[in-house]
Amino acid sequence: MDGHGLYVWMSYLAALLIIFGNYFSVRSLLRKEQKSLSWSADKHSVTDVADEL
Amino acid sequence: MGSVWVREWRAVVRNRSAIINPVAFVFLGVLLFNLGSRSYEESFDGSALGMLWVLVLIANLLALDSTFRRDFESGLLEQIFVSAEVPFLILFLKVLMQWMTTGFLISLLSPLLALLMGVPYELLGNTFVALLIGTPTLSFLGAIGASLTVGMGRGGALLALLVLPLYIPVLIFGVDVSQSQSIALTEISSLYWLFFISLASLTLAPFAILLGLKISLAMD
Amino acid sequence: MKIKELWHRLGSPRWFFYYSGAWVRFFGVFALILLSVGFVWGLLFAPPEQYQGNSFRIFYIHLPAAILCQSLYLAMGVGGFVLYVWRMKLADILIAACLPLGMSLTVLALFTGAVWGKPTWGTWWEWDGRIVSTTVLLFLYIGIFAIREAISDSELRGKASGLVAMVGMINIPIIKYSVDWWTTLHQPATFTLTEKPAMPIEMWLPALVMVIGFYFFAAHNVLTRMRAEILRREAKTAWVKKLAVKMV
Amino acid sequence: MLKLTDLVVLRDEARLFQPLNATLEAGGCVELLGPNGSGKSTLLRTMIGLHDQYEGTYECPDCFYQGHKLGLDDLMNPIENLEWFLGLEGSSFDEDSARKALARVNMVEYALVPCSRMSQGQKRRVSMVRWILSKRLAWILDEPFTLLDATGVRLVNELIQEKCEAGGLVVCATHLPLQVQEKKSIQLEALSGSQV
Repeated sequence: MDGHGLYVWMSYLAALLIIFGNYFSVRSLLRKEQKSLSWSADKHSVTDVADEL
Repeated sequence: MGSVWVREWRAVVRNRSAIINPVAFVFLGVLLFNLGSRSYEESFDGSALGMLWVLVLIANLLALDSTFRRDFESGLLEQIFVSAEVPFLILFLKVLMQWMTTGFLISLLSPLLALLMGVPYELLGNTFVALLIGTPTLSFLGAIGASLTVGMGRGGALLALLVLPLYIPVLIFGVDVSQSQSIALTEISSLYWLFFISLASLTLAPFAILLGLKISLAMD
Repeated sequence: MKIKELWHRLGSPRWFFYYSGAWVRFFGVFALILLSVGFVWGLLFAPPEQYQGNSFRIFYIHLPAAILCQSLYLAMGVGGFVLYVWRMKLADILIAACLPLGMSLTVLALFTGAVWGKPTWGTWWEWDGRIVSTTVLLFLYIGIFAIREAISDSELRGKASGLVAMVGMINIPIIKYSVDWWTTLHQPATFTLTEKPAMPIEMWLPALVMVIGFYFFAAHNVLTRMRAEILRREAKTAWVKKLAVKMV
Repeated sequence: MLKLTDLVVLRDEARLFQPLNATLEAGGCVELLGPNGSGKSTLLRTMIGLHDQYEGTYECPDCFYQGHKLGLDDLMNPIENLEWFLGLEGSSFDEDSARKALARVNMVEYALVPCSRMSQGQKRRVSMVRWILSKRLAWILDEPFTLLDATGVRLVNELIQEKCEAGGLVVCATHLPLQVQEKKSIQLEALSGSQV
């Protein structure tokens, strides 16, 4: 890449880093919420919740 | 309404340190700037004016927190929101008074300050006009930040972060007007801009200040 | 009438959660396709630029990042407006969801700008109008972030950050204009390489693919973050509990 | 007339107490009892519009509000403070009635002394003058007995009694039961945690 390779790769790597960083942070956030929800659903019995609905 | 004006005026006059501090700060800043960087051989290159404007910005920033602080902590502010027919006008007045003790006073003394900074005589008039038109914006935009941070014990750094980016246009246009060769409105468009920003912030900022203070009062 | 109804339903987190699911998948799939195509195209197949050579490939990253960080701030400002006019809690969730992505894309735009500047202008940093405005934008983002950190009550936090976002949104054009004004005063524009009007189609097409891909990615990212936040806030409501029972 | 219908106050999206229903006609007085943290102050602040996270509805006439913060400017003397406050309310001010009211709370010799030189209890007394002079139909008082001596406490009760007899309306959050002839009581129970 006629001597500019370092700069180009640096930019693309930074972009990948930020895209994947955001993607995984959001995914883990969603997982965490789902996990805590299913945990609390476990704790209440299912019929208990059904009563509230 | 008259008694409200009287009270605001009294509050300013009796709180002498609030009047002296900003002006003293700018003078000290000018002193330090000269000790730190001025070299007498060089001719005037405009950076002194920029420095003066930065000092005015910071002086205003330092005085911002006190715009509502005393009234908030003593409970006057909640009385204003509960009892007043139009809190809007009173808040407008408060910010105006804050401007009187910072921007207005500094503008009045600006010829002296500018001379101390080595600004040539021809530019003293421009500097005065630019400061007079530009500084209300600083107070009104700054008061938006102050209205949001007044409920937090010490919001100093946060206030600077919120407010300083908004000061950029005033700094740029203000310095430009100060440096211009003539003061005729038709010849410098930056003066138009300074006017426009000033009028816009005078009319729009009070609404944001009102909302900000409501948030701070609800935090209490 | 129908639009009004739709608008109010959109304000309900529950309705939003149900209907955003399909959109998230849609945006996710297309973001993946477009970004993969765009990355490979920009990196390997797009022709080198006449003067800048291969360093022009940075443009394919820099442009979408710079566009997106402004769009996301705009979204936050609009969110603030909606929050005040319709008192929609979803708008606060939107602001919170745009913040991390917008901030990181602003950093990316600044970083790629600097990396691009080194081979083309010979310097990492230049006090150029666009760079300065982007830096200011970063500080505006940090301001919103800081005020959200400083307020503990969730409703007031939303209102305060919405107000700051609105004030910022109104000020951004003025700041941009003033900074441009300042640059033209202090240094005649020496580099206008990106603004050459006649960019060949082989060069702007990958840029277009990247911009759309970034938009889709942002939509996916923001919507998913909003969904997670809705689950957290509404954890005690019946519909989320019902959802949780289904998930077990 | 004051009317609360299924009113619940929220703080950080959590309910502070069970839904409240209450009506109070003019001439009535209600005391709001409850342990610390049960939401008394927040309920009062909701009624005057300083706090706007709530469910249910309420109707509240034009109010005078006395919160924990006294609303006196330390740089001003009582007369100046009163002049400002009445100007704020839009009612007229004359110095005679102000001095008479100051005499009532036993602070007349401090009429021209800046509030910064008073003790906390004395400031409390000065703030009570505002209740007397306020033209508003309703008083919303948040723990008015704080920092007052025995005569002060008696005075507060007397003032509330007079306000009710004059056809006013008083809502008072307190830990010390009011000593007035007719009153309603609302007992707030703190809810444990976030039951939305």
